[in-house]
Amino acid sequence: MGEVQQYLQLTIGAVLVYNFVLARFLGICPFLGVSKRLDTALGMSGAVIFVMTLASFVTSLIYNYLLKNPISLGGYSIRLDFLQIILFILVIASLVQLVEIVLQKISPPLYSALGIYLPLITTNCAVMGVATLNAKQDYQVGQATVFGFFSAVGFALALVLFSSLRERLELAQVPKPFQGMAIALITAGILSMTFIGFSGLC
Amino acid sequence: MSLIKDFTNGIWKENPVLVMLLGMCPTLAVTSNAENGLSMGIATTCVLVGCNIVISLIRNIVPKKIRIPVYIVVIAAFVTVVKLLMDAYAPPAINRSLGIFIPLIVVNCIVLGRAEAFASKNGPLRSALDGIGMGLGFALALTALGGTREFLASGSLFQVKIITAWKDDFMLWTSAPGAFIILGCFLAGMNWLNMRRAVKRGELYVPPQGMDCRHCRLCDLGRRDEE
Amino acid sequence: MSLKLKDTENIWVLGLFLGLCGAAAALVLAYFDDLTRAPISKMKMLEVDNALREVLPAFDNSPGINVCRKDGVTFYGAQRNGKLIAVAASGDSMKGYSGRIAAMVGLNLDGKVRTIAIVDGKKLAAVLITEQNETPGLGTVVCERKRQKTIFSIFKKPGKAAALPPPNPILDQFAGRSAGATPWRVIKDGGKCDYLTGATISSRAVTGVVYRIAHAFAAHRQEIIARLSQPQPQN
Amino acid sequence: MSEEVKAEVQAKIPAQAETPPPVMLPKGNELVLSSSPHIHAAENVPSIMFKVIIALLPAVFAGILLFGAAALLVIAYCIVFSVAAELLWCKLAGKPLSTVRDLSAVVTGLLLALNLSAGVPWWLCLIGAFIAIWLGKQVFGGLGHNPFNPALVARVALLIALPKYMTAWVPAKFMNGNAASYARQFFTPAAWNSVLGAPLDGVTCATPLGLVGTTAKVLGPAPGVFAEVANPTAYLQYFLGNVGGCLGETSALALLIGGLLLVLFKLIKWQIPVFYLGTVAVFTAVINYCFPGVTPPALFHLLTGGLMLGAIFMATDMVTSPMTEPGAIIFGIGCGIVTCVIRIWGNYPEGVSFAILFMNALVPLIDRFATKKPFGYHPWDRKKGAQA
Amino acid sequence: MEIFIAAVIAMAVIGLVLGGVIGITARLFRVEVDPRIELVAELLPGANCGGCGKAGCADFAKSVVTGENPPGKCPVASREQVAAIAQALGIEAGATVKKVAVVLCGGDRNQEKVQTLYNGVSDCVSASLIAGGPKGCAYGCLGMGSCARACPFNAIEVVNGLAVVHPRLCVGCGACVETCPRHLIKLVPRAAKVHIYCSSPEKGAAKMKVCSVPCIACRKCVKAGEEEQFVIDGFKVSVNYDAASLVGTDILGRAKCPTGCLLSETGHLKIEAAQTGEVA
Amino acid sequence: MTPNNSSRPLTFKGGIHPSKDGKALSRAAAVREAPLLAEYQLIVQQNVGAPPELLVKAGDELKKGQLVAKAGGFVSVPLHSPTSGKVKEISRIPGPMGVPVQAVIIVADGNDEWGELMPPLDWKTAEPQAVRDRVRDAGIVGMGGAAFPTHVKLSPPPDKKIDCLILNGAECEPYLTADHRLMVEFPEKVLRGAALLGRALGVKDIFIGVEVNKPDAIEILSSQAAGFGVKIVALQVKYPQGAEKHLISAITGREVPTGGLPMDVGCVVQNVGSTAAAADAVLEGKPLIDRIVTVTGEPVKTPGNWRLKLGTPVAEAIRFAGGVTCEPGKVILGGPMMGFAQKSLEVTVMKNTSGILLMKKDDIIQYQSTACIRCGKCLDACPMNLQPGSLSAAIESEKFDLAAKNNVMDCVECGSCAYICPAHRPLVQHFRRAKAEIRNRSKK
Ligand SMILES: Cc1cc2nc3c(=O)[nH]c(=O)nc-3n(C[C@H](O)[C@H](O)[C@H](O)COP(=O)(O)O)c2cc1C
Ligand SMILES: Cc1cc2nc3c(=O)[nH]c(=O)nc-3n(C[C@H](O)[C@H](O)[C@H](O)COP(=O)(O)O)c2cc1C
Ligand SMILES: Cc1cc2nc3c(=O)[nH]c(=O)nc-3n(C[C@H](O)[C@H](O)[C@H](O)COP(=O)(O)O)c2cc1C
Ligand SMILES: Cc1cc2nc3c(=O)[nH]c(=O)nc-3n(C[C@H](O)[C@H](O)[C@H](O)CO)c2cc1C
Ligand code: SF4
Ligand code: SF4
Ligand code: SF4
Ligand code: SF4
Ligand code: FES
Repeated sequence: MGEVQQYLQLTIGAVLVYNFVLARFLGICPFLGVSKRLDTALGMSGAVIFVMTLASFVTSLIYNYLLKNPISLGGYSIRLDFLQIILFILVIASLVQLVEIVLQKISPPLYSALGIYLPLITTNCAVMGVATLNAKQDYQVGQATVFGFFSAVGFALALVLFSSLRERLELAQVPKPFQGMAIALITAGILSMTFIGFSGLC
Repeated sequence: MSLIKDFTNGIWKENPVLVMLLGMCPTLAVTSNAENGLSMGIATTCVLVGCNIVISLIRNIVPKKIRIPVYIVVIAAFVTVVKLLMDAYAPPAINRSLGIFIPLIVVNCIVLGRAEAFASKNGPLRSALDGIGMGLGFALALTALGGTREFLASGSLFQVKIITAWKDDFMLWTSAPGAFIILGCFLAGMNWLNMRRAVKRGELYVPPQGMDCRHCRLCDLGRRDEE
Repeated sequence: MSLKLKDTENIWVLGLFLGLCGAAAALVLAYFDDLTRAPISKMKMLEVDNALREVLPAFDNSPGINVCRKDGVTFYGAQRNGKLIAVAASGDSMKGYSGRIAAMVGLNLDGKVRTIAIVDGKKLAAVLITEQNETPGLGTVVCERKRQKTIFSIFKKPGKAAALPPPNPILDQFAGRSAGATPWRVIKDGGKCDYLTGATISSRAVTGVVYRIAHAFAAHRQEIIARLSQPQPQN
Repeated sequence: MSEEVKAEVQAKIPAQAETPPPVMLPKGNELVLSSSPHIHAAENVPSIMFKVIIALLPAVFAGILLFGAAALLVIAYCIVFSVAAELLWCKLAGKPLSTVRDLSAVVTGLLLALNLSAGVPWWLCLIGAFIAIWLGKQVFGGLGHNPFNPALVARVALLIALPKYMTAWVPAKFMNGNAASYARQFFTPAAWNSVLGAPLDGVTCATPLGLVGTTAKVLGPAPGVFAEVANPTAYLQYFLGNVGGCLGETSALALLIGGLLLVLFKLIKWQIPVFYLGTVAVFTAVINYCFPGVTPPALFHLLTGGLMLGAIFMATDMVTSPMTEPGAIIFGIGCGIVTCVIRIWGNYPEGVSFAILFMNALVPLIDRFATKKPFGYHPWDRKKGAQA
Repeated sequence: MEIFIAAVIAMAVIGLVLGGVIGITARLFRVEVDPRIELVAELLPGANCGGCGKAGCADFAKSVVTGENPPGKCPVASREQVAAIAQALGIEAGATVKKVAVVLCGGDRNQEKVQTLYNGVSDCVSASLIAGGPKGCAYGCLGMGSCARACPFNAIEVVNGLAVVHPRLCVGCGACVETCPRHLIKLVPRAAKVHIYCSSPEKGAAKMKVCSVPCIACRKCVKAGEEEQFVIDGFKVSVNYDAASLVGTDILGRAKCPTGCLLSETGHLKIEAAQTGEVA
Repeated sequence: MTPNNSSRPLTFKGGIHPSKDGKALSRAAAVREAPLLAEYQLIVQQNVGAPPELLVKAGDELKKGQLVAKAGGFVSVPLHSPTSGKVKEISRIPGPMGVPVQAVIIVADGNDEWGELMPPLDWKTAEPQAVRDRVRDAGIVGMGGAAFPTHVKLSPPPDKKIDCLILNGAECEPYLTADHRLMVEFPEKVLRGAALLGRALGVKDIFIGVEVNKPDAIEILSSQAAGFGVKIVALQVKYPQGAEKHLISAITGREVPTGGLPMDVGCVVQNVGSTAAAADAVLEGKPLIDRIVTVTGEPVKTPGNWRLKLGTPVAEAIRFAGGVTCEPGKVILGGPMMGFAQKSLEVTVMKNTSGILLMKKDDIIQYQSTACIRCGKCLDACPMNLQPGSLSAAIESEKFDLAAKNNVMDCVECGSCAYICPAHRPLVQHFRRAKAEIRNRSKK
């Protein structure tokens, strides 16, 4: 029960209460940039879920076995935690590229659907953010992977909702100065307001 | 002349936050008050200037094919240095409120974007100026945003109560929704100004509809979205 | 798209270059790590130190170095000239409106909650909430001693009053109290402690955590005093 | 046709022929060209909004009856400030001021007032009205374009911004069963608080849901803990509205009458309130049965908090709810689930506002997928038909 | 000291490992893409106007590389851009006769004589579907700007109820041509500077009833011009844009068009300006 | 096959009840012959499909009923002279859609003298093919509004099995009473025509659908129907009950697939007027040269139903009805729901002109349309189950692809949605535009 409950809390927390975009402000650039149409948003969501889960897994491996505790080597005890940022970003960038290369070969349709989003993910706070948060909260590899997956699901939920709202706003007669990004941000604000209602769920 | 332009470019005309809509996460996350905004702006400026200089120095020896990974390494190194220094010397309160957004400077599109668009093509002096200008633009925007949010919420600026009669904080503006809404209003204000100027000049002004990727060619998403 | 390494032929050369860059970066970072290690650990101490300074009288040792844990409460001893003069304790409660509330309380050696000063006839208790997630503007009112600078005060000379933490009626009511066997309760629950209407839960939690600390000290007084009286290197 | 033109036409007739032609015919270029249809139903937007106001009157009267002059003041403030906000925006944005005439600002203001505690200060009404009209409605382009319910945007914004004011409740005047002193109580300090702009103090009470939330937090789940708030006598009070709470939400009776009127006027899809209330009933009943002590019985949930007001008047706002009937069903069920989740497990004692706003955000998606089958399509070749 | 060594080793190893993994995968999963498509797409203007008949610039780039279209088919690209593409691919540039749009109607609000009350959507296509729209002349410009909205380059302006093309802005993509329900817009060679701004096939007298600047087919211009420079079609004369020598602006003085429908490009712009008082 | 036997009037899903049906103005007015005019302006193309080929030129003498133009193809019908006289000229006159159209101007000689008629056929023995040919030669097109050549509908391709003929006597348009008067005054013609067309199609089931607001028509038709093997079906009063897809749906429960035709569900729908004209053509050999037109509206002095010759200018028709008592603000060809507003009174009566409606200036809705408030009334009203509100928003932002994806092409332009819309949105105009644009694009 305890284990299950813990994971359940992790899940609800990541998706609703501490939503990556709306509460934690991570991954705002793709959230704003790739939300003009629902189908692109879906594509991006798929890509982010995939990469974030994978990145959480790999970076938490590195964190747990390389950075967290000093390594003793031939009598020396060596701390490498200051390499966290540089290692994480390198791993993420390489991962994204690997995924891209592999996808292009084994599934061209998937590649053409997701491919264009992949490079954007490298400079996406959400992926780096989830890796950093995993380390900060000292999650084990399993926890980290679950957290990564559901954080990405939270990102996807926000993105999909937001893009469908923006599609509707396309048809609205928004006052000139508010057109484009301004109204999108205000909509996101109200969306984030609704997510505050979930506070306390975990 | 062009040096001055390099410097001022980022402050208004190509302001990374208000015009190019880059680096949105820290922009929204740490601007609950003016002080945090300013601190984040300074931290980012340091990284930006340092990276710009180093990258413009090594730009001719880096093989084209791996320039992006190399830039990322350089940036990550600078970010780590800034983080270590902040851990060591910055007041703990500020350190806590900036939280994980210091490590996240590493993925801030502004830094990589300027490295790729400017520093990799220009000498160290101009690159440094560009970095300072962009960083200052970023810092100014963040401070203004933080100041606005703080003032609207409690009538104070830099934690100093300006309107002493203001008793109950209006928490909306310092909360997450407030960040989005105030930034949205900022952009609307920018659009309004630009529109008025355009009307005076007899031109047509179209408010930016999405992220501006002109300066970051990492991906061609911006272009594809328009199709 | 430029991230794609299209040319796979001289991949090893490129890899080597990248490796070299990484090594260079690592070198620099190691240097900075070395440079900042000491200041960082000092900075980490500083936070506890600041809290201790708020709730304890002037001391000349480093209370953070020698601590004692009892019933989930951490005790710090303040010494002057090698003699224990007061004790600070930190503990927490999970019963806040949004979870954890942690407090640092200064205690006299007799187990009473310390009074820092008397301002306008009101006692200022040595109670400091160090961690809370209560609803801003509601629960936080119970917890906060926020130093509010105003446009006027920054031009005034910082007098004595400014050095003191601002009063908070809910926290200050504990000044001079010592814990008995029955837990403290808020008036609403039939006890004697004041609470803030509309934030009873937070008030309850704060009352609870202060009692818990005071009670832990009362229960293990001798032992704690003995432990913390051990001589310590001077600051 | 103006008099001059008529005169002009008449003047021309003798000039053309000595004897007036037997019939008068219109001149071609004075005819109006417009698309079919050339006749139109009588209903228009102002009349719809007017009917909603009528349907809200029972709740308004109940609110004033229960909470005294303070309630009347809050209602007046909210309506006046909403209309003022609308006028001001139109003026600044260069829109025709006539949009005020569609009465939607009045409805928004009224609903906002019903969502506030009686005796909130006047400036809170002012802020709320501006948030509702400007942030909730006009930035999106005005009536019809807003994806979120304006009154609820304002309510939730105020809840986040000023929880102190938004969680202090005035007791209903009949609460102590002392009807004799009613007249005296009608003008309570709360009314003065509202005028002077002071926060509510001293006269506050808890809402049933607030009590339940506190109980659950303090005691943890235990069977029987809700006996005090969930019993037949209490239910009758809830039904009549004799409890603390927002000034328009407490009287289930008045709201149900209003709902009946709305259905009679054919202004709302009955599916939304029915499925909303139904979902809440089923959900809470199941939880109450399976985990006794976690939450009170279903009837308690139906009668307390803003559920009735939300389900009947706010979830049904046509602008922000789905257009089709299947969509309305999904919307109602969604609102119900989110409401229950927040009420039972969340920090907030009440989840109606958040639930409706959350489902508002889902409306474009619902509208996209819950569509009617167009005439002449077979369910399985919808896609094919769409491509053709 | 050891920390330096360890850090350097760690980084170098990880750099090498990552580089190696990517390198190997890249080799294993190699996919050939035609780099020329990207190249051509880079060189195209990126306006995505559809003037080439393709879904967008990227689509057009593909068709250029496969040889389906010559690069010159892009109406927006400058001569230099087209040449650059052709050179890059080593192919012919293709036809590059630059065209420009012109609205063949001169009846703005001051020239038209009959106008009905219209209550409806302000859009030419919509209006034309209701008894042909409010305008007296069933062939004239409705002035509701459908073409202006369709133009991706903002080259059309509706002034005083008449659409006029700003030749400097128009790139000749043809998006407007399709839109006009009255079929008034024509793509003509850029060199043509004189047009007959009337498209009504009605008899002269009928046209005069509704408009003050119609072409009444008096043929003064035909006589003043050279052979084949004009086309006579019933009660309407128009400029022959396929003529070997296009008619020049000098015809204006010689022809003495009695109604004023024979105008130069700038003349058309000025009908407007004069009446709205913008140009002295 | 029988429509379900309950005594309740049948109907379809959706639709509206216009509050003002205006039929009282002319319901009781018996059909009157119009006096002869000096000049008729006969528009050449009066049918959907290929334009007829003109056979006359200026100066030609014509007899009443004489061929003026011959069919220009299979989907086309000939045109006949409405009276005897002389061709003045072939010219262009304003058409009902605003664009000038070719017309034959005939100066009447005042004799109104028939030329040679086609030989009458016996209604009991006429061959199906002979009926079809006669319907074509008489120039009969759909008089319910579409002007689609009737003989084409009578010649379904062999792979389509037709089992049901439905006569459309619904006349759901407010104000119009032409079909009503026809059914009341000439029930025999309608029934004979029905039987004839039924034979031409080889069907057993023949229905006449009539809205219950015409009880006299239902009664008189029912009393005689048995002899012709025709069933009279009472329909609920609801607009657009007369739209063929919904008529079929009401009577047979079948749903014509999108983009399909009635014959896809084994039905053929004919207007009662077309049917009566067919009866005239077969039994008397008379071509289609006149039709019953309701001239009505509040401004009209004596609203009523007239038998008007093709080519009668609208101005003259109004004159027959005594002119106007007040100045009208709108002149509409057809009914108030689907008719076309005119800007000129020179347009003339055509084969599908069922009514001339004048509206008072005060009754005209000069709509000030506002944004859609998403009330969903249009969704409930639309008989095609479309989503007019969202469609119009898409069209307003010129997103025609979106509109096409949401089936705007299925809209029958009935106007129910625009009638009901509380925001007074010009929905039908939007849809006409979208349909035009989309058709344009697909042509490309
Ligand atoms: C949005 C919201 C936030 C709240 N935050 C707190 C809080 O931080 N601390 C607290 O004690 N009560 C908080 N409450 C109030 C509790 O729900 C409960 O009503 C209150 O603690 C009981 O106090 P009372 O007995 O004075 O009514 C909050 C209520 C709401 C609606
Ligand atoms: C909305 C709508 C309403 C119609 N109403 C009638 C009507 O009332 N009577 C009628 O005869 N035809 C009506 N029609 C035309 C019929 O759909 C159909 O075209 C006609 O009955 C076929 O007969 P016809 O070819 O003989 O005209 C209507 C069409 C539409 C789209
Ligand atoms: C292009 C076209 C082809 C048609 N072909 C047939 C046909 O083969 N058989 C038939 O019974 N009706 C045919 N119709 C007539 C329709 O069934 C219908 O009567 C006509 O579209 C008018 O219907 P309405 O008045 O309801 O709009 C055709 C109509 C059109 C426009
Ligand atoms: C049945 C019905 C319910 C409504 N409910 C609300 C509401 O909850 N909140 C609100 O601001 N306006 C409401 N309105 C008014 C109006 O729709 C609202 O101002 C629009 O959302 C503004 O675009 C309602 C209108 C109707 C007809
Ligand atoms: S005016 Fe016409 S041809 Fe010229 S650019 Fe605009 S749309 Fe293209
Ligand atoms: S040219 Fe054609 S599309 Fe343009 S405004 Fe005139 S009528 Fe409309
Ligand atoms: S006009 Fe079209 S969309 Fe409107 S109700 Fe009729 S069929 Fe439906
Ligand atoms: S009837 Fe009008 S307002 Fe209502 S949904 Fe349809 S278009 Fe919108
Ligand atoms: S700053 Fe761009 S994704 Fe966070």
